[in-house]
Amino acid sequence: MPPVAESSLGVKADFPIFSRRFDGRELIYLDSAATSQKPAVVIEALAEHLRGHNANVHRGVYALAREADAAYDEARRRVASFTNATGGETIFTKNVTEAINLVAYSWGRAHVGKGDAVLITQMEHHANIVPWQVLCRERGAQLRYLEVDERGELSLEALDQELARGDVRLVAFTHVSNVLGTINPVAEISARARAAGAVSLIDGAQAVPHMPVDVDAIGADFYAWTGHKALGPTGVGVLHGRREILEGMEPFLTGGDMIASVDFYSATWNALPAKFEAGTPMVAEAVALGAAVDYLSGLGMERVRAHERELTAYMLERLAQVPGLRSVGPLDADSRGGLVSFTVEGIHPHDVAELVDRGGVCIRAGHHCAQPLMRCLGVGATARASVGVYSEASDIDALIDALLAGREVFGL
Amino acid sequence: MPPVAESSLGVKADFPIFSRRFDGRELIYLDSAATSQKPAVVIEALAEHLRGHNANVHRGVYALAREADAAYDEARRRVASFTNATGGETIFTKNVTEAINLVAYSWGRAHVGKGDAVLITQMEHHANIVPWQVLCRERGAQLRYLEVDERGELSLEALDQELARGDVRLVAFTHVSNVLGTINPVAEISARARAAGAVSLIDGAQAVPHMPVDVDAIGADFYAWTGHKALGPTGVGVLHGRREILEGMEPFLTGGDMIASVDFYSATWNALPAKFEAGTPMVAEAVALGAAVDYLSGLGMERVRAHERELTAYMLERLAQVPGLRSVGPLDADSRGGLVSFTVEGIHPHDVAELVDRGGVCIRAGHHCAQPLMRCLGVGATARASVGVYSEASDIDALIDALLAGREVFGL
Amino acid sequence: MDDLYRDYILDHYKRPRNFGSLEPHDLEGLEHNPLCGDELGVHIRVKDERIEDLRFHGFGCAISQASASIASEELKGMSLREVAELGADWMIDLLGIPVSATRRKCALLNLKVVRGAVSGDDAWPS
Amino acid sequence: MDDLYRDYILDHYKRPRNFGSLEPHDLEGLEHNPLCGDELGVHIRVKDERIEDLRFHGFGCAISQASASIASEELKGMSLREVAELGADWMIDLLGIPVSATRRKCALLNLKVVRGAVSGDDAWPS
Ligand SMILES: Cc1ncc(COP(=O)(O)O)c(C=O)c1O
Ligand SMILES: Cc1ncc(COP(=O)(O)O)c(C=O)c1O
Repeated sequence: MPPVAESSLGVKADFPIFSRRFDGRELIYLDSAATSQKPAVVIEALAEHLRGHNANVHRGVYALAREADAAYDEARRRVASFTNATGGETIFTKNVTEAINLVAYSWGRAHVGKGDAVLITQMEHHANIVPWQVLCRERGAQLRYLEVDERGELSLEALDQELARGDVRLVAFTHVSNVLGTINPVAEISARARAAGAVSLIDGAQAVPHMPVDVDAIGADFYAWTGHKALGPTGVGVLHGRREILEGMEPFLTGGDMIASVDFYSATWNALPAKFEAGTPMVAEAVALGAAVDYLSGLGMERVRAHERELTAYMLERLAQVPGLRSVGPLDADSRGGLVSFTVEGIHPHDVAELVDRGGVCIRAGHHCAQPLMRCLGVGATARASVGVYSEASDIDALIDALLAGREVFGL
Repeated sequence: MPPVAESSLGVKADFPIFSRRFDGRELIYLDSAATSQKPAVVIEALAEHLRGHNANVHRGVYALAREADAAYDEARRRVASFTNATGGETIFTKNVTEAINLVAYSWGRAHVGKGDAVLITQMEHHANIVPWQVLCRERGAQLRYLEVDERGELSLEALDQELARGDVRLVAFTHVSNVLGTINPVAEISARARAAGAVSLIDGAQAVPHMPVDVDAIGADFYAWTGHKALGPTGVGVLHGRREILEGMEPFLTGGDMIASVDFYSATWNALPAKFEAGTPMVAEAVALGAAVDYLSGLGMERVRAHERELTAYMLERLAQVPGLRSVGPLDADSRGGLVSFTVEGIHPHDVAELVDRGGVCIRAGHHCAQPLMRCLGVGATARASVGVYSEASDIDALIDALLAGREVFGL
Repeated sequence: MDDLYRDYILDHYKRPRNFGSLEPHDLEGLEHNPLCGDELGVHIRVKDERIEDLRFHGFGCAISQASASIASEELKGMSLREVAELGADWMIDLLGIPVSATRRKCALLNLKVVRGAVSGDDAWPS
Repeated sequence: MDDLYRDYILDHYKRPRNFGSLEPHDLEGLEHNPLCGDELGVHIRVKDERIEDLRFHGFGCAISQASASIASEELKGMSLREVAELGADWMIDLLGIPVSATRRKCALLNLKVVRGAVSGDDAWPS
């Protein structure tokens, strides 16, 4: 089947890593769900900040410090407006994991107690599971799971039943599953949580880099995502939060920049968002993330989504041709993000990844930090291929060839 | 007085920012205690990692992922051996503030309770004050301060008296004061804390970038520092910790990478150091910090210290010539790091900084995140000039000229 | 002549008007500038819903002290309603010097304190 | 021929020796590979301070399964003392294929389980 019209955005040349050769071969990178590659403009923004505008923020009166302040503020504005999150506060964290922990520690310890429940789903990443396990154990609360059905989807009726029990204080769920690919009905879930008096938190790590996301329209109380998956550098994540809730919360990390004043035995807190950004922030990384979202906006997130949808449809179709291959998650590309997890009969996923690497193809194998979901799926691990803005249909052809060759190595 | 022999290491050209001009003028940067400037090799290491070796760590089987893993591991090795901290574990955090909070949350909540005390000093940065205030309030413990004497130093006798009370569980103190410049006798304090059964934590933010530091020889239980002050990028900090203590601690941030296995209702933790590094780490930043410590080792930390000591002596001498100027901290350069805080009679420190900026000189003014110390000193704020490896005697001459010109603007 | 440190700014800094305390007073406020640890407080006496008299106290830089001093002369006699509606521009215009983003906080500290005292609104300026 | 997936490796993977459970047993161990969620357990029967018999169970990749299978044949009859001293090199040599840093954990998983069962040392290899 010939690659379809939108199956390439023609931007590979923007990403320096694709000019590298591995044993003389091109890089075929189908692991964007783990981390994205970075366009030259992002790397250059990072380097240029450190090269020419570096100073500590928030405190200096000299020209260079004013430049650093302005760059950091501007990065926050860009990042907030990229997902239309300007109705709330935007806090920079080191990754989405810290963002979720921030909410678990600061909001959770004050609002979740005995007799309360935290509701998450069976398709969460460990980052959206373990902090709630720890919180519930510490506070004597109950952790409950919303089931994933055989299509790999959540049921809104099941959600209503859970909420009807009246004890749910928080609903935490992923926007897009990093294993199943499922795109969840996040606005509906947030609205139902709110109607039931529960706070909502969305893990947008796999959504923001790949589709238009309108945080204000979705209406969750917290929406978190991570820079390195969105063409940004490592070391920076984002937490969007409703202002009233953040204002009522105690801080998480404490120290410099987040205080209004410090006495010997007590301190008062700075205004938002500084209250939640203790210590010197990842200024250069935030600036580079600002460049990343500008780059994505330049491509147009509708186009990015259309492109990745086409590639996913193509990938599902081609994978179905590989004997013994079973993919998980929704069947049609409209309901899923740009990744497909699968198993191959007779070859452990770890070996699948190793075998396709011989064809120069990079995919991931393992539990994808979603062990509870693996248990639900009845597998220990899967292989996963995932796309990004730079992916092309030919990458998927290479994957299929490598899979077929791998089967031969195993005598299948 | 002519600049002395070691008063320049002759490395300004290694730092791209010094080729910038501000309104046609050179940058005279005397704010290294807030953050250091970065040599080209560090910026290049950061960019090169993202350009050519970027993949998520710890999990991939393909060649690129192995490169990223190796680069991250190698960065940890370099950073640990730079301060001879190879006897314990080295954990990457986002800054020193997170490192201290990690200990306060994970060690503190388990080991500090009613009837216990946490001992800190009057010369701490807010990062080493507020986490202990929060811990002590939460746990019903007492926070006590070791006094700073009129020379700006701590007294070991006072320490012994505090420890003799028998309730001190933790002694947390700075290696070098970011306001007074005082170099504390960290090995002695650690040894006495240990002898008294207390755990010790050292904030090395102002020490590691400026002098030879031997973490194993100092013998504290925790030693923390921050990358951006040590020629590294923003977004990365370091916590060295004694293995037995870290092993006995519950994790701080939870999520991916820090688990051994995750069940629906419980999880087990990964081995050190991963247990304390939840989520995707700041890989590129750690790699760049590795390049920074290599650069510093190349200069030789003994030479760096000698250079900064000379500059500090020169600065103290020249500042004393400015009418109405009063500096704080130890009088001789041997007892202090490369910074001098001061006030000028008749000009608020904030205005001092603004006035010297007109001479192109960058210094900091304010409470330097040390409000309790400001109270002890009886001032609301000070101005602070601080040096780094790239500083030269002529920078100090420019500061003095600018100060004298500033006094004239104020009609003094 | 210096752009920022004009003669009248330095004059207000060195000899601030309406500084000290006012006892008894009807309203009071106190604010810190987290940037530099400066502190500014105000005492206000009210009569017929107007500021009859006021005094600032605390310490700060030339910009914050001069702002407070200059503003104090205008604030006397204003109705509380008017005061609650004073914006940043009013203060900056009154000050009459170019204020950088960093120094803006200094220039607006007194208005923040006064607004807080008069209307309890301590979120201003966001 | 493939470097890693040699015929004997694939043979041991597809038809692992000494797999299953052993009841009753004297020692047992279970480990996860956090990298990929693999699980490997062992049952050991001891006689005269020697491994009389053993069985592995669990699931994993070709490398971890083949390692367990190949090692199982050598482990039978070894004294517990000898087992406690087996190092990574022993296993890697026995496996006879080049093992990358990433796959090393797979190759050593069975020895980790056995050492844990025999000497309670679950920190190995650090
Ligand atoms: C002594 C000291 N401790 C802690 C810090 C906080 O460092 P960071 O902001 O990188 O966490 C600083 C610098 O700001 C410092 O000078
Ligand atoms: C759905 C989801 N949530 C959370 C994370 C964790 O992101 P990070 O490691 O950047 O904190 C990931 C990726 O690893 C993810 O896919």
